[in-house]
Amino acid sequence: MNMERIIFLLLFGSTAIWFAWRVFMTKSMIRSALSLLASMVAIGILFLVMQAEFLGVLHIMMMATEMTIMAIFMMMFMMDPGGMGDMDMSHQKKYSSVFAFLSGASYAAAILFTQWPITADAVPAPAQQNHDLGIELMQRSMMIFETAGVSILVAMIAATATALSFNSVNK
Amino acid sequence: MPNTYYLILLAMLLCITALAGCLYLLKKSMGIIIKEPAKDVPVEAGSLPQKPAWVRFHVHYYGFALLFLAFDMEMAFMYPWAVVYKELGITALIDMGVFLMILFLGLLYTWSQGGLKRQ
Amino acid sequence: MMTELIIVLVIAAVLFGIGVYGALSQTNLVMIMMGIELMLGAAMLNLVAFWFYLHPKTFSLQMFVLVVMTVMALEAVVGFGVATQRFRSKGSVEVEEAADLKE
Amino acid sequence: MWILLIGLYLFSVYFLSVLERRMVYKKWNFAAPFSTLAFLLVQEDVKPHQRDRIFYETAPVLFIAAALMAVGVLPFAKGFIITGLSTGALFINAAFAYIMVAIVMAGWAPNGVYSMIGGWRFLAQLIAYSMPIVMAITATVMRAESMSLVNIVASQTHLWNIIYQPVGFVLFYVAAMALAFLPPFDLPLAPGELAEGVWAEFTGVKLLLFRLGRLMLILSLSLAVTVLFLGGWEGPLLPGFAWTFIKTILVAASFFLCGQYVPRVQHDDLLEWSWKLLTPLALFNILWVGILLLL
Repeated sequence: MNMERIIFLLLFGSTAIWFAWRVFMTKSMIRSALSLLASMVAIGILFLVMQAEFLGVLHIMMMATEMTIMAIFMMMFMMDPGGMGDMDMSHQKKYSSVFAFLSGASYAAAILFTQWPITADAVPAPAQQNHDLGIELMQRSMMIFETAGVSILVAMIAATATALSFNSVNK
Repeated sequence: MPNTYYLILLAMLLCITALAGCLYLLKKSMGIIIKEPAKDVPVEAGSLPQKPAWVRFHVHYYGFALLFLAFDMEMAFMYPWAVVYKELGITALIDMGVFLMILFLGLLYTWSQGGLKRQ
Repeated sequence: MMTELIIVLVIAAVLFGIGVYGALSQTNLVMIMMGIELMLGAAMLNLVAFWFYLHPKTFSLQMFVLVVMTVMALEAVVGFGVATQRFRSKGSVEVEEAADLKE
Repeated sequence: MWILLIGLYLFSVYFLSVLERRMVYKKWNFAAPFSTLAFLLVQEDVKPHQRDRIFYETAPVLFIAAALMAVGVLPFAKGFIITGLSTGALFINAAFAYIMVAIVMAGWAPNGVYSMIGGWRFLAQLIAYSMPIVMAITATVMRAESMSLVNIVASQTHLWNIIYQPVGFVLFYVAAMALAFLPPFDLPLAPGELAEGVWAEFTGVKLLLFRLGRLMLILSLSLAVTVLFLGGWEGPLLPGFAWTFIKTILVAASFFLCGQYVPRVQHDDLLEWSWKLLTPLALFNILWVGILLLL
């Protein structure tokens, strides 16, 4: 039991949940993209509270660009990205809320009825963590790492092939 | 101590926010805004804007944005690799070389399809 | 320790629930992707919690978090590619108007 | 000692603003920063109607916070660092990413055409400069075998990184200028074309926060260049912190000087050149450092 950690977990956890909720409750598209960014930053701070320093800082950094790019795609696709009109963008609200509640509740039940094998092992210092992660990346998980590279390549090719207009290229 | 570091950074953030908040409050206490016609309208080169600026907008560099989003992931793997590079030597160089070649192929594909042209 | 782990996991469960709600209830493709990102974020939170409380010496878990992060970015990339294509051909990214994909 | 450092920091911010003025108006004016400060404090707070209320208030705060957070992990002298975070090299990157978020928010908030175009242009600029900056930092991390900025400085005791990896230095320098939107890359503001773009709708205290944040951003970036490539506090005779500040001011002055003689770069051109030229160069830089380290 670490009181300080519990306080920070609850604080940033509730921040993450609040902003996640705002994502779907606001009419303005840019606001919802940046609320998602705020929620993700809160998740990154939770990583920092749990002393996964590299992952936390990396997550905070990656999400900034990812969510802002999401915002520009919103701008491109929506008639009214500022939410100034009164357009409803949701459907089947009742079923989805019931289904979301069921999935969340079953998830929570699974958490509460499991006996978690907590260890007493000390967490390595952040500098040691970076080193260990590098060793893991280069030795045991080397194939996973290269596979991730291949999947990034596939995604790049897929995105280029679908998104870019070829009219100008083919002439 | 990592935890103290995070607390210091959080305290810095809170201090800056508090300072900015103080400035805002100071500003608020220093006077009121006089309402005048066309004062609160965004600048638009002489003429009053006809409609709000928040409309559909074609962002011409979306191809670059997609490429960047995928290419950006490389650094998640690159930082831990860079930390252990000297220790592992040539193995690490070859591993990362293969990975970067794979990513560079994606860049070359986009290049060959005209994705890196001015839109 | 157990309480802390349960707190984190419940936070992740709530985030996951909100993500499911978003992915099911929104009509816009990009908003659906936001719901999916939230679900993946909850998964990452779970993984980090398991690493911290259960196996702090096992770095495969951190590696797994990196892979999930990659999946998150790639999902966004491919999703945007598909959305741009839909928008170019049909002029809309609403999923309710995508019934022509059935044929 | 800490008070001295904070005093030096504030003095550098003041000096930079004098220097920036010198570069534009060609004459020294040491009172100008104070008169600007007083003016901005009493200027009427005009707010556009139909603005996004939350973003309009928070964007300046986020901007100055992001610019200052980077200083939190940069060492001033041996043993004088606010937080010796062991992922410092990544943290400065993360802090600088939020500069872009703040500018995009500020561009979106006033619901004006000019400011919005400025904001989206800065996002294009980020897409252009982000890969070179990340890879240049990675190359310094490779040499130091650690992401901690103190270790990165310590690895340059014998040979500064500017000589060891000149390509990386050039990339980082250009990317830093693009990050601080200094003249050849001042797309989001573009006075004369966009009429101060992103900042056009901000008056009073908010503009003050933006201007101050910009100066602090330039200072943080010059400090980052000093720490990553110019050997940080290393130097003969003078004490460490003096060297850090001398180098930082020199780098900042060179930023201002370079910007004067280069025409403004369009964001399309910037994107194209950065992906066709700078990214392959950055990959080459990593290969170069990798081979040098193995020898």
